[in-house]
Amino acid sequence: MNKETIRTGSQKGLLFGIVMIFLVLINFHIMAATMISKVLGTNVLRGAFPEVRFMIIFLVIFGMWAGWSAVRREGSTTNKLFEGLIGGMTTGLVVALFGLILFFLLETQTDVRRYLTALSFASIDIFLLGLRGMGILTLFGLFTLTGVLGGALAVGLRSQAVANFIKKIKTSIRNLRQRITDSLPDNVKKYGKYIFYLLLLVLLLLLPARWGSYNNFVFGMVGIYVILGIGLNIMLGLSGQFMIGIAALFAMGAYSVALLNSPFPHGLMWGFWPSLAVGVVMAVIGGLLLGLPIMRLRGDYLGIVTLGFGEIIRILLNSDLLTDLTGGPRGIQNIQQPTFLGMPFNDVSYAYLIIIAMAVSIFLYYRIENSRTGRAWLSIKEDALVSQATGVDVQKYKLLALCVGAAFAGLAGGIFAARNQFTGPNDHTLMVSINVLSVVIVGGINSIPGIILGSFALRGLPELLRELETYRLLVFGALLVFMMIVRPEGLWPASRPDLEEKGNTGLKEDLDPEENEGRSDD
Amino acid sequence: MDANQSSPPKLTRRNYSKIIRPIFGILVLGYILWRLYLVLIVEQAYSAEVWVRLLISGLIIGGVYALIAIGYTLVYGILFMINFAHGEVMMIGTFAGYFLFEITKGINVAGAGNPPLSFSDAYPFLSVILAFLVGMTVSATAGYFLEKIAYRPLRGAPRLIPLISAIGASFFLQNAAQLLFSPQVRDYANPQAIARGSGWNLMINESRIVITYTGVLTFVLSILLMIGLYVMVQKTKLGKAMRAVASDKKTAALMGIDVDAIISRTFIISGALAGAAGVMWGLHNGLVHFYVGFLPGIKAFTAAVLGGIGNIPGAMLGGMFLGLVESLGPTALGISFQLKDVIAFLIMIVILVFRPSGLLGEVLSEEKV
Amino acid sequence: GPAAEAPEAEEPVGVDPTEICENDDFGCAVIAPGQTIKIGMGSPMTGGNAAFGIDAEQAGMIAVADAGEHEGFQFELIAEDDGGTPEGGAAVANKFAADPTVVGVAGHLFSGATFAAMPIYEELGIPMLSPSATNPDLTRQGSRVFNRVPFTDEAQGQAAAEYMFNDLGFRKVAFLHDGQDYGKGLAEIAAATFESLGGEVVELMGITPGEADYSPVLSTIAAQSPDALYFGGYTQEGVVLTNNMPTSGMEYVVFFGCDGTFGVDYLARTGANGEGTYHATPRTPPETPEKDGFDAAYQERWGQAPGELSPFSWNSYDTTTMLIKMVKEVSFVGTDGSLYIPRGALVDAVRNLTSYVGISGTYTCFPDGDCNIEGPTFWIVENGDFVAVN
Amino acid sequence: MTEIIIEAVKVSKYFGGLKAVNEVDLQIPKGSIYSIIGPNGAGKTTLFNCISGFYIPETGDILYYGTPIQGMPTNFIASQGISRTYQNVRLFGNLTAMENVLIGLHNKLRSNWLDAIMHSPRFTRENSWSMEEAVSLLDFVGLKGYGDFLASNLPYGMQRRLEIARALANKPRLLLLDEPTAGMNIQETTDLTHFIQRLRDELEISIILIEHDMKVVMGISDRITVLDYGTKIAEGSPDEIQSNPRVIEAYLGPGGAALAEKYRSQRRKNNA
Amino acid sequence: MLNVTDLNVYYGAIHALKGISFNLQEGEIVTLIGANGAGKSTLLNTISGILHAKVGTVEYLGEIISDEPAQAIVQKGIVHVPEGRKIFAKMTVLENLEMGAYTVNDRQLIQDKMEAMFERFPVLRDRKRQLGGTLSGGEQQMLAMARGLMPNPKLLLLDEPSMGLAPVLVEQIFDIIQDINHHGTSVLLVEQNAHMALSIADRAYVLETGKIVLEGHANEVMNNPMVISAYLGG
Ligand SMILES: Nc1ncnc2c1ncn2[C@@H]1O[C@H](COP(=O)(O)OP(=O)(O)OP(=O)(O)O)[C@@H](O)[C@H]1O
Ligand SMILES: Nc1ncnc2c1ncn2[C@@H]1O[C@H](COP(=O)(O)OP(=O)(O)OP(=O)(O)O)[C@@H](O)[C@H]1O
Ligand SMILES: [Mg+2]
Ligand SMILES: [Mg+2]
Repeated sequence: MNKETIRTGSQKGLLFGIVMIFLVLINFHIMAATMISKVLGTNVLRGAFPEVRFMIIFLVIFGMWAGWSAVRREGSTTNKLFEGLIGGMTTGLVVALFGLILFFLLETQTDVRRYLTALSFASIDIFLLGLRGMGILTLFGLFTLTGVLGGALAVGLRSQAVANFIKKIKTSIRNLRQRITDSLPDNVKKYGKYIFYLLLLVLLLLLPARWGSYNNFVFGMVGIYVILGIGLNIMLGLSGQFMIGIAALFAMGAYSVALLNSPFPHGLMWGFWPSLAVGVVMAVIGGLLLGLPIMRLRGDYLGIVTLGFGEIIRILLNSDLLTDLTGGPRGIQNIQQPTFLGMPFNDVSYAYLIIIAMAVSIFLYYRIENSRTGRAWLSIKEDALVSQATGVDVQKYKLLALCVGAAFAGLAGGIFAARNQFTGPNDHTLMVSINVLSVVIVGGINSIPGIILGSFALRGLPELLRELETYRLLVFGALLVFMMIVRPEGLWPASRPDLEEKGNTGLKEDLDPEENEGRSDD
Repeated sequence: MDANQSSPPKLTRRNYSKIIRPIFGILVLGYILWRLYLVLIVEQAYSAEVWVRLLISGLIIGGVYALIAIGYTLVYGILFMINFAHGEVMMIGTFAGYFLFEITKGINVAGAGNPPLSFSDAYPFLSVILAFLVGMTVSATAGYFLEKIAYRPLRGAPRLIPLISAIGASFFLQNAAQLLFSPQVRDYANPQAIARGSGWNLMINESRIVITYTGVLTFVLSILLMIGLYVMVQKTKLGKAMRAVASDKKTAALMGIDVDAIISRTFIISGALAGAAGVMWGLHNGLVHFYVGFLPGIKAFTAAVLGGIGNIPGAMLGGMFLGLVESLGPTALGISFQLKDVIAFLIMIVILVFRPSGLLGEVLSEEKV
Repeated sequence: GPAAEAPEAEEPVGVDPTEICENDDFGCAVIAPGQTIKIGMGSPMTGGNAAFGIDAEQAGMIAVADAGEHEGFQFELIAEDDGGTPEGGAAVANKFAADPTVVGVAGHLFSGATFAAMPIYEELGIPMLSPSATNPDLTRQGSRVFNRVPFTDEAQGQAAAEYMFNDLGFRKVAFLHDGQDYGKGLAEIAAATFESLGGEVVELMGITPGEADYSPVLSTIAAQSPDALYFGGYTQEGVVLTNNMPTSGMEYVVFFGCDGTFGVDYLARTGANGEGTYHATPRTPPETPEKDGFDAAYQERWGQAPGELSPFSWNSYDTTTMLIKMVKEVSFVGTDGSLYIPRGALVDAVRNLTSYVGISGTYTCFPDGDCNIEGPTFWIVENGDFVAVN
Repeated sequence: MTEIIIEAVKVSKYFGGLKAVNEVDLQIPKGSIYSIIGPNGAGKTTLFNCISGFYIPETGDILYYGTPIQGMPTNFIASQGISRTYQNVRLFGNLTAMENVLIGLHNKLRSNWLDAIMHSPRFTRENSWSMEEAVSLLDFVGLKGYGDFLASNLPYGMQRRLEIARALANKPRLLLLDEPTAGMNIQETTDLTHFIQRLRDELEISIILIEHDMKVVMGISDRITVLDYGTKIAEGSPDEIQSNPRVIEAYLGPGGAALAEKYRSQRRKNNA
Repeated sequence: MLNVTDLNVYYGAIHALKGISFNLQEGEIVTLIGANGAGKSTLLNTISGILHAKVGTVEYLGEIISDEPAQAIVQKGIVHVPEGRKIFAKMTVLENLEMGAYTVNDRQLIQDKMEAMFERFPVLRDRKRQLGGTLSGGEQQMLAMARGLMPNPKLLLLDEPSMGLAPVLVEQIFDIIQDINHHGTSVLLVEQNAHMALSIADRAYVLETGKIVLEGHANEVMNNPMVISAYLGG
């Protein structure tokens, strides 16, 4: 036991103690105990409190975690146990002091919920394990004990033996995989990629019909964000234009479909497909109008202008000025459903529609990215000045990127509006733009698998987190920070393509520019 | 020599922005001038006192925007990142000040007045100072930990990565505040002496114009803080070290500057400014709730960019400008107040179209190659 | 309906559900023993409008607690966050639709979310009873499941304009709204009525919601020296407007609010500035023992007074309670011991609700789904309290 | 003599009060290697920037095949066959070497995004042609096998050569090289010198070279111009320049070999 | 004075320094030469604490400094003038010099030092209020040297100080290096201009792909046939 031991132990303990206090102040201990109780098969009604034993399980886990993290990598086993002990004890001390305050509140029946809403007497009582004064001591003891346990666990799991064991398992898994690939027939190996795509396709065809409307809805939301993400990626990832106003282009697609295919305000009723086409065109026009004046802007200046553009569009859609056209805050209702071969759409058909739209978007994206146009965009992103001096018409290509990206946003918007049968200004707020931006970056810029993963993470995760009720966005925010710290390059980072092989046909031995002059300029 | 080689260059080449920019500028400016002409000269709908009132509220809100904007600009200048959670740091300061006033309101001072006065009524000056100290300290601490937890691990990552981390932090802080203090809207318990709405009366055209104490406090204090900060950044060793870190972290470290410490201090200062802005907000407007930082945050960010992001006087100018446009714009142009943000954003876009790096930003027309 | 009598048959064996459920348009929701009867609620619980959603949930929880057990089954309120947006509304509706034990929805709170959610419930026969969605178009969709208890804009707006013109004698009034569907509809109808009565509408304007200082707009309006300022919107903006008026040259102008600005929160936060302002509530005077009971229970359980978070605490309690009451009426215990709730019958029962006395008003649902078309009661603030004036 | 490919007539460029380039006249014969030397800050790079269109000169004309091109956008000037490299290497760092060269080929291709989506015959043809072309360019500058490396991961010397490959992809008639040997050792410098000569001899590209390494300059230049404080102080063949007293005073100094000898003798003295 | 043992440095997977050992005595000029990418800058960066070695130690005046952060190493008297000048572009010449003296707290000392620098580099005096970024390459190199000399270093690490400079300036720079050395500062010099570097150095090391392949007195190294063919162009 040395100074370092005490220092790390108490620092970590303090940290965990403070976190615990925070969790109690937002009533998260109740939530956690509820979750544990649900996992263990005892249902807890909304708004009711879980049994104390589940609370204890939560505290034990937390205390062990505190102990675990107080253990440093260096030092002897006893030292490590000490670190766990000190970590747990410090946590216990902090929590006990806090418990004392809570106990005081409980005893004097002081209601502080005007300031700290979560601190109801019931919640305090549960935290003190229903033991009132004794609860404080119990908490301290519990954390001290679990701190040592956590320390012991850390010692055990980080030991050489365990490391070897994990290594062995990893190798055997690798071997197994190797053996399986080896045993596969050659043509399976050769077409493995295609088999995978085929399976994916079958899965995508089967799932929507099977898994119910809620999953279809969530999946569709994810798909719409994939399309939006691809659109934004063309502007941001490929051509390097910091766009925070994609919601406006999204809105143009949505409102076009809404206006052209609903009874309000003109009863145009064009049908879904022509309206969708108009929506895409309108979004492109929007992108063009936005792009023309602001071509010279760069970086965050571009960002704030596009943000402004997004806000202007949203405010206008919502304003008294355009109420007759857009329904103002009321939005546009009763958007007609598309029909396909005379059959009206249901949730399954929408899922298919979105899958197809997604597939088309991905296809288009790949085609454009791996072309002269795509490379011109990338060079603009890297260094616009040099790009232009290398011969790229920077302004033209930037505009093109905005327009192509806008087309995707318009497509997403059109489908979105029709699927909800309603669209209003609240669907097109700044948060939408920010979400799309996050999708692209969390997933991995310029990476389609990344964008798909990002959409699942950003649109699917909050739905999964519904179990957490009001803690949903709190946890989501923390996860967002965590994801960026753990994988700053995105969930599935992009890599540059290998091209040298493609050009290595071995036909040409030396450079002869004149020979190809005629072929290139036609 | 083939024909292509010796043919002289063709000289017609269009430059879109060269054509579009003036058209766009003339359209927007023309519209604005025409509206101004209608409202100010043709209709003459408003008399002097209206303009004075608008000017006053514009200056006050502009001061607050400017103060928050400086926080954005400081951080941006050093890390080139948009600290999206800055508005939430301000929110935390607002809450800190709120609790301080609740406490000082709750303490009765023996022997002062009958019925006994509360501490904050008995010593308004002291409790306001305390509120600012507490608000600034708490926000500064929040800024410090925000950097340490959410941004420091991302040092060196591409610029957009910390932005997302900041968005995550912003969600977290907002929701944490909501869960801690409930989504309820509360008001600052101002000391009696500077109750909201009370102030000096000024008569113009026989109508009373109130120059509120809180407004004056807000305006004067924000100007003082800004000047202080500017002097600090330009003249002190810390300020110069901050600029050195801003321009090149590695080289700064080679000079013996502790880069991490400087960045931490930057966040502390920017947090303290946001905290001050938060307490001003509470004192002048009252409103305290978990979402209170969001709108001013976006506005201040806009102001910072408008002024030329990374540039401190630019942030001040941008904030004041935005405050004044928001307050005077709709009336001067005779447009609905619902569209005041449209006016503000439009004017901002026009300015940026013609000055692509903000009002006071570095002119990058000819970049060194 | 025929199912309504079912619970009265108190045989321990229960009723054979086959016939009733087969004849029901939407079939039956079956609650197995040990499961709860779930009432859904969709409301913004995060983001800028979170206060509305949290308040609705808290009030709904009290309602569920008050409901007690029914045939050995418990009620449970499942409040989900829809962010107030259409996108969120559809997500929540789909979530509820996937859970066969959700039998009714006390919501959604915001009109946009309600619009997007409605078709989904329509298909499954889940009745909705919104405490606050006021968009007039909602009840013009011909929906079988959608009902609501708040005023329609017509009911309140016209009455307010008439009251201002006839009873208070105002001739020049400025109308402001918060640019959201509730306030905007209200202010527009009030303004139109006021004009048709012969009054002068000096201004009809939207403001940006959520701001902390409205003195610029007030100063501008003050220049036209109106008698009163009518505001359609919620407490949040109402309070800021009221507090800004004295310093914006409107110290002699009357603030006339609506049911969105009525509540203790307004009183607490405007203080002296709030004196002499007008507000509105539904017809029934709110001072009933039931209301006092609710207020006490709410304060006790949540440490806050109802109305502090949003003006819809009471409406939310009422809608949840009404749904529970209807469920109790139409449900029956089947031969297998499960609770059966014929969905179609429940939908109809809610639609046929008559003279239900809640704590926020007396409700009768009309064929289009509007359950509150009686005129409002107006209140003036005197000595820090609301006093009814009609 | 031969045709003049590019000509500067009284070109001036100011930065605020500073006359970075001051009424400079220049005539570059087609097919020559022409060097510009001068002390740091003399305005050499600025002159390059004027020629390649980054800066618009305040006064004077830049005539390319007799036609003024000043004020034209840089991509247009590039499309006319003027390529350049940069003093501080400016590659597209996060793209591969191949991609860098392919972007250099931009002007030589015509297929647009629609072609790319539909994989039209034009696209397929151009695509395979450009790949081959890029590979052979990489080969030409000695980067064979490095095509799929990220440009920023290449060593400095290779980055310089990649920059030249990118410039060559444009099939320039005029190539502007700004201190191409900076940061290279003698061996590498010698290689590059040969390479530059090859460019001229094999591809008939005219070259303007900014360089501080006198060995390179004197070895391969046909003519040399010396700038000082933005003005031209001398022009002539390498021999004329080397013996020009003004140039020696302003720029050359006593010469590397002499200097090294000076130091060595000093040290011997110290050690003694 | 400086003792480097078995230094191994990685950039991700790239093994940039593969076991470098060398030393530098007080008062010496030691030069490192080597091709592009040999790892010279990496070595200097590791000594000055910008990079940290995976294996190996740097010992300075008997104290192991390889785990210290850069700012702490400056305090100990090692100053690194990095490759490519790295002037603070938006700060004036004066402020750049002040930053150089960041570790010095005595105002008077800074003032004197600054005066001394203006004596040595008169160009800088003329431009003291100009922004660093607008100086020409040569002026920037002077400024970088002056900035490095501000805290009176005991050991100066110079990374290619003559890069991109006009021949006259190269001469000046080497004069200055010698002069500094005469005033008691030890110098570790990285140069492409091997001729010059070897002519002022006491000892030299030759680096190739992360390893030291040759070491010895400057004269010996200069006469080594391998060096002559690769670096001196003989
Ligand atoms: N964008 C700019 N803004 C202001 N001054 C500039 C700019 N670009 C160059 N200068 C100034 O113009 C002068 C000439 O610069 P230039 O870069 O052309 O010199 P150079 O001859 O290339 O020198 P070196 O050999 O050091 O590269 C210098 O004094 C420089 O500071
Ligand atoms: N940041 C980096 N990331 C990855 N690899 C790097 C990085 N910096 C340098 N390298 C690699 O490390 C090796 C040594 O580089 P270093 O810069 O030390 O060489 P050097 O000897 O200084 O060369 P030069 O003469 O070009 O300055 C090279 O192969 C280089 O590509
Ligand atoms: Mg130059
Ligand atoms: Mg180097």
